[in-house]
Amino acid sequence: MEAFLNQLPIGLSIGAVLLLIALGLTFTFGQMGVINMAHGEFIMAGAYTAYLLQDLTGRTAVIVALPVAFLVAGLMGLVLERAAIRHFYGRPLDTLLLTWGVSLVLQQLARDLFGAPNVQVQAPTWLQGGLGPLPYNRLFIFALALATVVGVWAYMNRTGQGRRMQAVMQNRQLAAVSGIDTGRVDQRTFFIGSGLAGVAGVALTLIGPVGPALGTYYIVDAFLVVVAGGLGQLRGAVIAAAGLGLLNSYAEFWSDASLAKVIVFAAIIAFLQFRPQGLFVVRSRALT
Amino acid sequence: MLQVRGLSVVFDGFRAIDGIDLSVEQGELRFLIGPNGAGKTTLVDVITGLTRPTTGEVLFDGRDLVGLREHRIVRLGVGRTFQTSVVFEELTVLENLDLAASFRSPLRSLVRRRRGISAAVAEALETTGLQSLADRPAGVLSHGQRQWLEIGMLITQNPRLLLLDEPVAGMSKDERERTGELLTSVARDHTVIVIEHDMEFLRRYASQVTVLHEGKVLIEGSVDQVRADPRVQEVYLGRKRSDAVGTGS
Amino acid sequence: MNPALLARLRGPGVFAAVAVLALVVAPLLLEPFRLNLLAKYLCFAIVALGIGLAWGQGGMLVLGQGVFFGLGGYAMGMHLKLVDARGDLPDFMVWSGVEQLPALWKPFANPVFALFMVVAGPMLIAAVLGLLVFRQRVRGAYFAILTQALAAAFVILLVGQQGLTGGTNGLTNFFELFGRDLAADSTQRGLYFVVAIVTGLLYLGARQLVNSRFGRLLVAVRDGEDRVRFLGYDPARVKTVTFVISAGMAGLAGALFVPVVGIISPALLGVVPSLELVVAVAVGGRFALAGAILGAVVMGYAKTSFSEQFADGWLYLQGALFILVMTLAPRGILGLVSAARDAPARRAARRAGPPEPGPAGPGTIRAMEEVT
Amino acid sequence: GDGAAAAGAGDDGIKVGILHSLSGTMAISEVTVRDAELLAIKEINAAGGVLGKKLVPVVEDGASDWPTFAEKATKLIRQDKVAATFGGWTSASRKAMLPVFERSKALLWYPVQYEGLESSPYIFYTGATTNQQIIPALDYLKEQGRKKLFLVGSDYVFPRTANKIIKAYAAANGMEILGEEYTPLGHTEYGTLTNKVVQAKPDAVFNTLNGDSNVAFFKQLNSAGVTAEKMPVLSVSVAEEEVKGIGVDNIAGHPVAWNYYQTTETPANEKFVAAFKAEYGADKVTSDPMEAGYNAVHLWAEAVKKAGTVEVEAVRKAAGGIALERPEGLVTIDGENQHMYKTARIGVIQPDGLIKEVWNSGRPIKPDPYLKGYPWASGLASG
Amino acid sequence: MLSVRDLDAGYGRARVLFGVSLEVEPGRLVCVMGRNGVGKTTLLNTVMGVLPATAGSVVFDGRDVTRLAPHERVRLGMAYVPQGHETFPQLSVLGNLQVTLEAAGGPPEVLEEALETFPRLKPLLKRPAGFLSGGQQQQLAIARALVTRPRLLILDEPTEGIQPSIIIEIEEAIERLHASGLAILLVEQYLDLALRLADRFLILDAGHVVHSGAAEELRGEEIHRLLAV
Ligand SMILES: Nc1ncnc2c1ncn2[C@@H]1O[C@H](COP(=O)(O)OP(=O)(O)OP(=O)(O)O)[C@@H](O)[C@H]1O
Ligand SMILES: Nc1ncnc2c1ncn2[C@@H]1O[C@H](COP(=O)(O)OP(=O)(O)OP(=O)(O)O)[C@@H](O)[C@H]1O
Ligand SMILES: NC(N)=O
Ligand SMILES: [Mg+2]
Ligand SMILES: [Mg+2]
Repeated sequence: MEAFLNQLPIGLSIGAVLLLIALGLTFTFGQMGVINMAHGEFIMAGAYTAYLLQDLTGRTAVIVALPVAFLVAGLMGLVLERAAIRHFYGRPLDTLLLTWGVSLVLQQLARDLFGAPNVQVQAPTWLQGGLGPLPYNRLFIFALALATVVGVWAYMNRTGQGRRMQAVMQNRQLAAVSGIDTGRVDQRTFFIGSGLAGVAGVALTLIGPVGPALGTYYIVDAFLVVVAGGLGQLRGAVIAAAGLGLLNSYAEFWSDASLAKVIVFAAIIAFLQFRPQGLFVVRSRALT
Repeated sequence: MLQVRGLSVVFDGFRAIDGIDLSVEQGELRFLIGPNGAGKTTLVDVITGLTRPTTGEVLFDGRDLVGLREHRIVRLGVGRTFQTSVVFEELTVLENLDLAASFRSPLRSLVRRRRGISAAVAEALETTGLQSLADRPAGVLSHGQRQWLEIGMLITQNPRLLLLDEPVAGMSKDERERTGELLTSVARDHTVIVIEHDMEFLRRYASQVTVLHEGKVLIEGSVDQVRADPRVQEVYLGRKRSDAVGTGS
Repeated sequence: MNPALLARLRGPGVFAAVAVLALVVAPLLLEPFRLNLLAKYLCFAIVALGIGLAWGQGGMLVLGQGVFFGLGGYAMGMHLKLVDARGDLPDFMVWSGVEQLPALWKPFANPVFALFMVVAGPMLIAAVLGLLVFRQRVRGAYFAILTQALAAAFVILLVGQQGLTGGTNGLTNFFELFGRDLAADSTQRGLYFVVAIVTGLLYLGARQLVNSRFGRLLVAVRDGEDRVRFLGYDPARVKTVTFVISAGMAGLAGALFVPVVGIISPALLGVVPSLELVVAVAVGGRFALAGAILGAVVMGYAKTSFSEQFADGWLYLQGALFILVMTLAPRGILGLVSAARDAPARRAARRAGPPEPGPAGPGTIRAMEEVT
Repeated sequence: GDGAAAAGAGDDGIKVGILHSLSGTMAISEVTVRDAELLAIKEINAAGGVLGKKLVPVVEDGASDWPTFAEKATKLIRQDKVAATFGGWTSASRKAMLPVFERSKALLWYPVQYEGLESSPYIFYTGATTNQQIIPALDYLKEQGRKKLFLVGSDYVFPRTANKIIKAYAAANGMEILGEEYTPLGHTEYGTLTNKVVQAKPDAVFNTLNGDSNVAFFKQLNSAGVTAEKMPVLSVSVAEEEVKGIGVDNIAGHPVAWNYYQTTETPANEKFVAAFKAEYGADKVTSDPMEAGYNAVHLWAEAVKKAGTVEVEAVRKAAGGIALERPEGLVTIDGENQHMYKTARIGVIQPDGLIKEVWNSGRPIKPDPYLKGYPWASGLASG
Repeated sequence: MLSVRDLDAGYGRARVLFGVSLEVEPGRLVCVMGRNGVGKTTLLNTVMGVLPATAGSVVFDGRDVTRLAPHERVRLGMAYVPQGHETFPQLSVLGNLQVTLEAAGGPPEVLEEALETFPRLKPLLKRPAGFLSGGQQQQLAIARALVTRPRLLILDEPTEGIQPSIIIEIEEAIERLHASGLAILLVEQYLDLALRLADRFLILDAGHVVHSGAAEELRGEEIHRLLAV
């Protein structure tokens, strides 16, 4: 029974991790329709940022790195957007291939810069230990995910920038003739989406490996969260992340890690039978 | 032929259609008018399976269409056009028409290559005046040309009931006339429902008119009856200069 | 000759030239090892052809073709293993602690059944999956991500069933193919011809499909699925049929791959190899079936030679290659070819008309340039 | 095929293949093995090469993809006509290459501990087989009184086979297996597994996870409060290199089982560590698979010298019985199964990231890939 | 105010406009007419910068804007209501107006003014624009253009799909705006409406200006001849 109950917070904390890695995608994928396979490598960049900062800051690197990684990954995203992605608006599926190429290059770059083996980011001492079955570092990730969601929500719905972002994504040409600088908005969207990946990367150093392959471990899950939640739907992403986290934790508890993954996938297919556009649907009367 | 009974559509608490009863006879050319947002398009959406009604039924030759999937309804002989015309931009005008024309052939017979142009398609090209554009992708068409293509596609399908949502919007005067003639001739052996805001067009081609307002049938009758109705003037036509609008010089 | 006739003959002409190249020149010039690699690329080309159909024509971005490739490959692999085992247990089962041949394996001893399953298995799975998701109107990115997850899940499932599937190792160490020594150069040469001919035939079949009304319908579904319903067609059926065909091709390719390469393992079926194939299609030019084949061969060759030349940094080259192709030639290599072909006409037009729109230009431009 | 090996000795040197994953998930481990092998080649060349010729390495990338290993092996054999190939890490890559080497009658030297139950005439196994690593590790745990085990492994052939052996051993030695869990390679979410382990309250965990998963596993285990004193986790695929990535904080005090550590005190090791650091940097560490790769090149060179040719069958014949003092101690090639006699060593991870030996088998153990010498294992190999 | 000289434009290889020139003087209303597909929308798109001009120039307020991006033209005081009642479908009606207002940087009162012009939008403010009826969307589209407080208003068939009484209101609104000194470039198919409103005409056929002149010149048979097939 205790083991069973323990799975609840474990599931939620898996959900928090999923949410954190998927949040940036609600911008780049949800808003812009860019299937950014390099998202995982932006996460990796965030993690390496924390690693590098260690030399300066010691064990508080994880905290200091949050804003820095946001900037670093955000800038990488910005460069990617300017150099390549902007030629691809309106062709979401093509961006997938392009960014996958970028992801390969970034992985190899990391391998050359930091070496193939994993590196270590030391967690702050005050994050050691835990509350019952929940380690403090899990709680930290939980809080970080929560704070990020609130921030993202406010940005999207309470600021003019957020509104402009939505306008551009819904009707690019109309936005332009309505006076919106679409290029600027694209850059900003991509910057934020990628920056959020960097933040996730910092958080992941607390619980996982920091190496060139880091991004590849999370990318599929991150997309699944966004898809199950409904593209660009923050609420959806939150609920989907929590749901998938819990499902994962209980499925693994009763079977094993491999089967749990298969179960999660089957559940998503089954779920899309009821909600083909994810949890929250963006509806309109237009035909597609 | 078409009977709509007790139809209501509620969107998030908003009643777009509020208990409509409507009956259209075989061979009728029925005009549907009403203020913006009266529920005209929604009504057509329900008939063609795009929107599910909250309550009510739609009988086509005695068969309830509610709950049928869109393509099934089309196969029963109900065709429509859209307020914002949608054509397949990457296919040529000819291919658009050809595809529309061959919807009754079984999927496997479609595997053969198209050779030549069927009579129906040739006729549609002729009627729509798009011959010179036949081999251009439909994406290059202007607004009005698209509308024509849509009408052409609908006609090649030879449905028993045609629903046209604002077919002449954005057309020039003589094009409106051509459309009017076309509809009149089609209506000789088909049943046609047309949504229109152009009163001049209405006056020339309509006999029976149904006026919707706030999701309800406001009045049904001849063009003159309807135009004379004070409620229609109030909510739809507007008092001043109501006649001037849409009248050619 | 008049230009119209010339244009009409160009397609068959190119096809014949490629056929001569593949069936006469390549076998004469290439050493067995290289010919074998070419056969491998052609196996991938068959998968790519299916992707070209589903994605290029039908707009279904299939990121999980590895699954169908794998189903075909495993069906073939199981058969070969059983033949080699000559009534005993296949080697990997012995070291996996399996004591009795699993029921699932038994029918694969029969070559006819195995060959049947090579295509029927993938097609069946694709049909079920396709009907489920397409009827529910799951599409676009949703479908893409879903197929990707399918690939991920499939690999995990395969790996987890070591006794049944050989786990991560997959199935390898085959000795004979229909009574012939698999490792012999003559067998491999024969296999190459089989693969090349199958590729050619499938290409012709797919081309026929694309040029038929069904092909036009498929494009219509890609561009306006909802509108197609109002023409009286069921898009779910159209998509499912296409998806099933592409799955069948992948399955067949997998089955050919096994004797050619001598191994089938989960590493070939996962997210990354599936993606690689899609990339290959994009690089070749996804709007034309020939582009899919070209892309698979070019990418296969590029991967081999890059990694042979620069064992350390070849990923840079590979990544750079398709970043470049995607940004500079978004319509792929074939797009470049047709652009070059039309260049004179275009220069004339440019003197009078506007510059080419960027890659994000109106979709209609794409249709006009389509190469089939 | 047949003439290939002889052709390896060209005028301008003898080509040898180096085939490891330089990209993909396994690059983490394999790159360093490649480095060690190249170091050995350099040393041999510096000493005049073999048969008066320099060794010329041809490096290929297996890309963490088994069919690619097979393809590159074919390329090395048929096109480069190498005299021998050193390569592979995962058992899956070895299984993929095996038919290639057997059919071409070419030589593969495989440097990593593995699950046994194999003995190909064209492969030399310089890493441990199960009776040189897994079984000594179990002996050690038994000695320590740790009788209730929880088995955690990556989902592939080595961990699964290792665990089968462990279960057979446990049944014969009065030990109890409280749980057996597998996670996919590259898995990084160990919350649930940790919960299962903690709830089962074993005396020790036997860890056959491979690669990056170890990092996540130890980090999450540590933050759940599991300590080496209460519940040691004995790993068989965590070496010095991995410790760095896991973070010493998370793993210090836990035991590992290998045949070699950077700290192993032999004259040959002093030389090896110094040479390696000189070549690749003072911050680099050495580990068991690296040392086994390094040994492989030297052992092969020794066999070639003895045979007087690089011809495969002659080298195979000559190799049997060759004994060299290596960094790990005396290594002898068993001519029968082409495995090595190796000394088993249990070490404990130190706060400085190195591993201190706490137990060894005292003498090199005869390799027994099919565990024929262990009655309790009789059911394992035959199926 | 707006001065278009020898404008060429088209799509890819297809050229649509051939040397179109037109002039909109301050406070004037110019109406572009022509059958379907002659290039009216193409002309407006090029004036607005949605489509690049391949030759010729667009000068607004004495400034050459030919190479400026659409949003920059909006900032200079040009506003555009494209054909086909376009909206930001997932933003609410209010959101549609706000986003334009913010982009243009106008004072919030303008929003009120725009809503006064189309009071029927008021009860719909919270509804996603994608759910509006065609006519409601068109009203929203015009309102959206108005919140940028333009000095030149470009309208492409603004009465398309609008009920008669609102057409009258729109007509009145255009009249009022015109009277208040706003310059307007209008594409309109309703001849009589155009005739009542316009100061000058421009008739396009196959991408060429076939006639232009003052409204008075275009009465009677002449125009039918020009507009007929
Ligand atoms: N999905 C929906 N959610 C909410 N409201 C909707 C939805 N669809 C339509 N409506 C509303 O229902 C009403 C009727 O719309 P409909 O499109 O049927 O009007 P219409 O009569 O066709 O008008 P028009 O002539 O302007 O095209 C409108 O007020 C519209 O805003
Ligand atoms: N995206 C495009 N690509 C290629 N050609 C196009 C494109 N859009 C329009 N055209 C062509 O340009 C010509 C002019 O189109 P435009 O839309 O400007 O016409 P219009 O005068 O506005 O017609 P309407 O009254 O129907 O709106 C048409 O013949 C059309 O075929
Ligand atoms: N042989 C191994 N560790 O896979
Ligand atoms: Mg309507
Ligand atoms: Mg127009």
